[in-house]
Amino acid sequence: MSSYTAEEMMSIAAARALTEGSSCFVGIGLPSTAANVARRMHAPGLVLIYESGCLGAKPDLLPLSIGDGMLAETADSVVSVPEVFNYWLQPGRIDVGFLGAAQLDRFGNINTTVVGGDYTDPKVRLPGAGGAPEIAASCKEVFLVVRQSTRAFVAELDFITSVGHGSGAGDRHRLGLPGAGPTLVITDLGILRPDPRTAELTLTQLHPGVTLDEARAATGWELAVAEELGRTEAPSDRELTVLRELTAASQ
Amino acid sequence: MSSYTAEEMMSIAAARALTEGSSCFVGIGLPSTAANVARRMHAPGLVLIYESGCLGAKPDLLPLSIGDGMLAETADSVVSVPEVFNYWLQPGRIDVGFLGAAQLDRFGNINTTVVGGDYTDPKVRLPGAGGAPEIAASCKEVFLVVRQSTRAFVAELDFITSVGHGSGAGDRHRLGLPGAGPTLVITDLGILRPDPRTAELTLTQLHPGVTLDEARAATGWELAVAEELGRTEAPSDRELTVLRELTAASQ
Amino acid sequence: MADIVSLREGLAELVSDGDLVAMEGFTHLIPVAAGQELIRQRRKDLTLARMTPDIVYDQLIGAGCARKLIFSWGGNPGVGSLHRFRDAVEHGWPAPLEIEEHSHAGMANRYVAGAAGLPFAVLRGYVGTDLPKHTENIKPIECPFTGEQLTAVPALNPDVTVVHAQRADSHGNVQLWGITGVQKEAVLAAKRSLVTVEEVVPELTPRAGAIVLPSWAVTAVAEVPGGARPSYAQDYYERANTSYQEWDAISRDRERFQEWLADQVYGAEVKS
Amino acid sequence: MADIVSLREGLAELVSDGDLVAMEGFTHLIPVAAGQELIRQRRKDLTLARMTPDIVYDQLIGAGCARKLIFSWGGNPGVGSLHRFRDAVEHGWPAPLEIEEHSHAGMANRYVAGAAGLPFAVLRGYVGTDLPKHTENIKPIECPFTGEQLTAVPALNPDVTVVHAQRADSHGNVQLWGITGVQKEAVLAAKRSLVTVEEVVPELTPRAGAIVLPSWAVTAVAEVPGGARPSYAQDYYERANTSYQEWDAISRDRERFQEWLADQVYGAEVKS
Repeated sequence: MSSYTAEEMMSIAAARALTEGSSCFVGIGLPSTAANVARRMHAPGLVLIYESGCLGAKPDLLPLSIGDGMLAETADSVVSVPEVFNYWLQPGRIDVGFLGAAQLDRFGNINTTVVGGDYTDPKVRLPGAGGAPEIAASCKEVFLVVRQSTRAFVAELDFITSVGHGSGAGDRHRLGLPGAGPTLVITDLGILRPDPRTAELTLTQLHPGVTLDEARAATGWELAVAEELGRTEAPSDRELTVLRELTAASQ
Repeated sequence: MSSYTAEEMMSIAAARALTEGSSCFVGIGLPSTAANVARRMHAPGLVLIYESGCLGAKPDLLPLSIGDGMLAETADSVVSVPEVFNYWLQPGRIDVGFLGAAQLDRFGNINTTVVGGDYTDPKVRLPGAGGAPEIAASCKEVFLVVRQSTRAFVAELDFITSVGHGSGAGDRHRLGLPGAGPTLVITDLGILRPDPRTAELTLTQLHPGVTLDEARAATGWELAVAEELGRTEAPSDRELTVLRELTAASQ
Repeated sequence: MADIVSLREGLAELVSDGDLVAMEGFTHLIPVAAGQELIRQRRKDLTLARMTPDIVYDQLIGAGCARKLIFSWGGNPGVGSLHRFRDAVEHGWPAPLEIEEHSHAGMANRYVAGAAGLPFAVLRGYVGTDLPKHTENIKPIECPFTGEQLTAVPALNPDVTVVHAQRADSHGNVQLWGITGVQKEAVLAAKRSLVTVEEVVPELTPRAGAIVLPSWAVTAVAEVPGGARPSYAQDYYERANTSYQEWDAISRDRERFQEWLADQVYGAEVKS
Repeated sequence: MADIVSLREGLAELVSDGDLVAMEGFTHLIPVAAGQELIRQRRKDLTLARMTPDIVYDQLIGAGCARKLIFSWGGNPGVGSLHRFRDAVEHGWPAPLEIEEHSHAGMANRYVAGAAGLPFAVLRGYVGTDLPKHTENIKPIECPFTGEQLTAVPALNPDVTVVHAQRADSHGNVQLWGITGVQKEAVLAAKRSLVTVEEVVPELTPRAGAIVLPSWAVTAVAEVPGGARPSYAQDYYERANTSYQEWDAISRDRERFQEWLADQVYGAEVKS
């Protein structure tokens, strides 16, 4: 088995989570890489939806933006931006929404807006919401992909851009959010899932070679850990080959 | 000058009312005939809009339905039915709406729903509203084309399907209806326009050979008559030729 | 992913007595064959929704399949009345027909809300007309920013929507072009959907003016060549205008209509 | 009917200081040349609306043309930050920038309401987020049929919308294809509009996936070949991904940005 990077482990873990025939709302970067690896491995019928309006895009290479011409040219249908949000995302037609985050809290709520200071005079101004609030609200479930560190995994968000499980179990229902919210958080250290009782993100799996102490140290709150902590299977040669060929071809 | 029918006089009077470069929401039958005569006469740049979604249709023949393939094939753009109502009609982009009516009252309100009995047990069930209520509300102005008779020109409508001037001057504004409403009613006997002060339909013009008594007798209320009652110019040979060629070619 | 089925199987599977069924197609691509198959399957108590009931619903109403009609314009386009519809409303034959009546803009927006997963849509419509007096499904709504009063209509979410299209590929992706009407919204608003198509082809090629309904947004596809006759399918066949005129005579008389029903529907071969 | 104008004339005529200007194009067909011409004309106090501010607004903000930004995602796609935008928000350079921030769904629906002549749009959005705390332009609204609570956003009606398209005919009918984004809504929502195009052709030929903005819905058209660079115009040229990376370096530093401005904008030849 080859050696691999933490980034590669994340991409492959994310790809594995996507099931054949499901539909997936993908942003650029790691989500798009993972979805396109999944299409080449176990999920050739995965339906990729980009917020630029491309439904069922089948890119040969990794797109560099969510609006690459390749996505439009290979899509089953290209619709307007209002239509992709109103007719496709909002009614809950899309199985999985893939999101990243600058900050994330123990209930999977997300900040991609500002860090530090206050909203009108922030220390760091981030890009903002984009499609995320409604992806987080309306996809049947949400997968988050975030590098684990105390800067990203914070006890309290500086801004709630997109809602995960709010302040805990039952909160999504109270807010009227139709989807199940974050069911999976993939980091460079392991995998977290919401506790079915409390909705708190719980470490259920560590990637090969990562220790529980490392995961705890990279978390800005007292990390909940599953009773039976699993170990992620290392990337197979085939997975690495597919990922690397795709990445290399896209340079 | 040739002889001509009352129907031909109506079509030609309606065609004359359409000005070059304006946009016109047309239904099937006489409005469509009039609009297509106007395009061949003085208004080659008239923009025809059909509720089937055809914007800028340029039919060679008279369509038999508002959704003929010819309309789609010659249109500048074919849009969905929701789009034609929401993006094109509703914001008041269309200059003239052309409507017919089974019944019409002195303020140009229209019934195309039921006649006699009551709504749940009508004597005659008519087709209903179609696009008319919103055409009447939102076009910059409305032209009505109705054969004048006491059956059609009634003192009281059995049902208000589409609003003309409501119960009189100022009523459209009170109701929040953006367009000017019916500014012209073309019948087989003459032409009526709303009185600028009261909004009551007032006979301003008689077609050639028609007497004021005939017009009064064909009206179910006491017909208001303009102080200076005009006389419609008879159809010219060229107008009749264009109309008849178009009609003949469309058989 | 849409299943490729026969028309008979598809409708038997998807449509039950009492369902709210929408069959759309604005002059173009009217799913007439599917309507006749519903008559043949003797579906009952349907609530039928359609902007322009046209011949297809005149037949279903006359055959006694409908309990209620939700519509915005009930005429025989270019000809005159829908006599079976009128007979049901005016004389309760063959059964009373409850009606819920809208404007085109209102009906279109009911489907838009349904497709968008919203409980209602907002429009400038109906104001000053008698339509709101006869249904609970037209209500005023106030703009929370300007205070202006507008009109709301509720989402229309059919149990089943049936439409006709030019073609589908073998995966069940559906392509239609020309006048596309309100079909996308009607399909997306529905719990289940059946699309009849002129032909199933190995692969869809891009076409100007075409829209595609992806396979995963459609329940079933049935190949039914000529399935829109006597309406038309652009680039396949023209509208049979004489059939619309003939329908006037057939439908005007109950007996003649019943003969037509026996010969042309119950007695006819199933299309696919 | 749209006038065919030069970019310089068109913008001078249509855009005044203090206007609310929307420039749309979702990754594809971004009207970059028009943005730079606005800088060259030294427009001031603009309220700039755009879902994804991108390089085009980073340049306008850095050049001091903007007073306020209405947006939903302010990054350099595939690269990182928009440094001029960040510098304005974080340090008020070259001037403080008021911001009004939405989600993509909210911005898209603000244009939809604008295009539809409605004062507001309804969506399932923003619930539970901190976004509504910072603007009056996100409010709850109740469904008059179900009582369910949803979110309303007001119509966005720009004084001027500027978009780029592949081509127009000599009458000013505009055709664009590929990813068409929110351009139709942005143009229809605006009081006035300017469309820059790759080329003016004698006649538009139908094309798969194309939409047409009829001449009578557009104020002016200007031929500006390459007017979307470094973004792309499908079937004309590709996205210059390296320019987006280079912009990161140029925009990171105030001095280097100002040199770029002097050389590439103020000192550059007017495009048409």
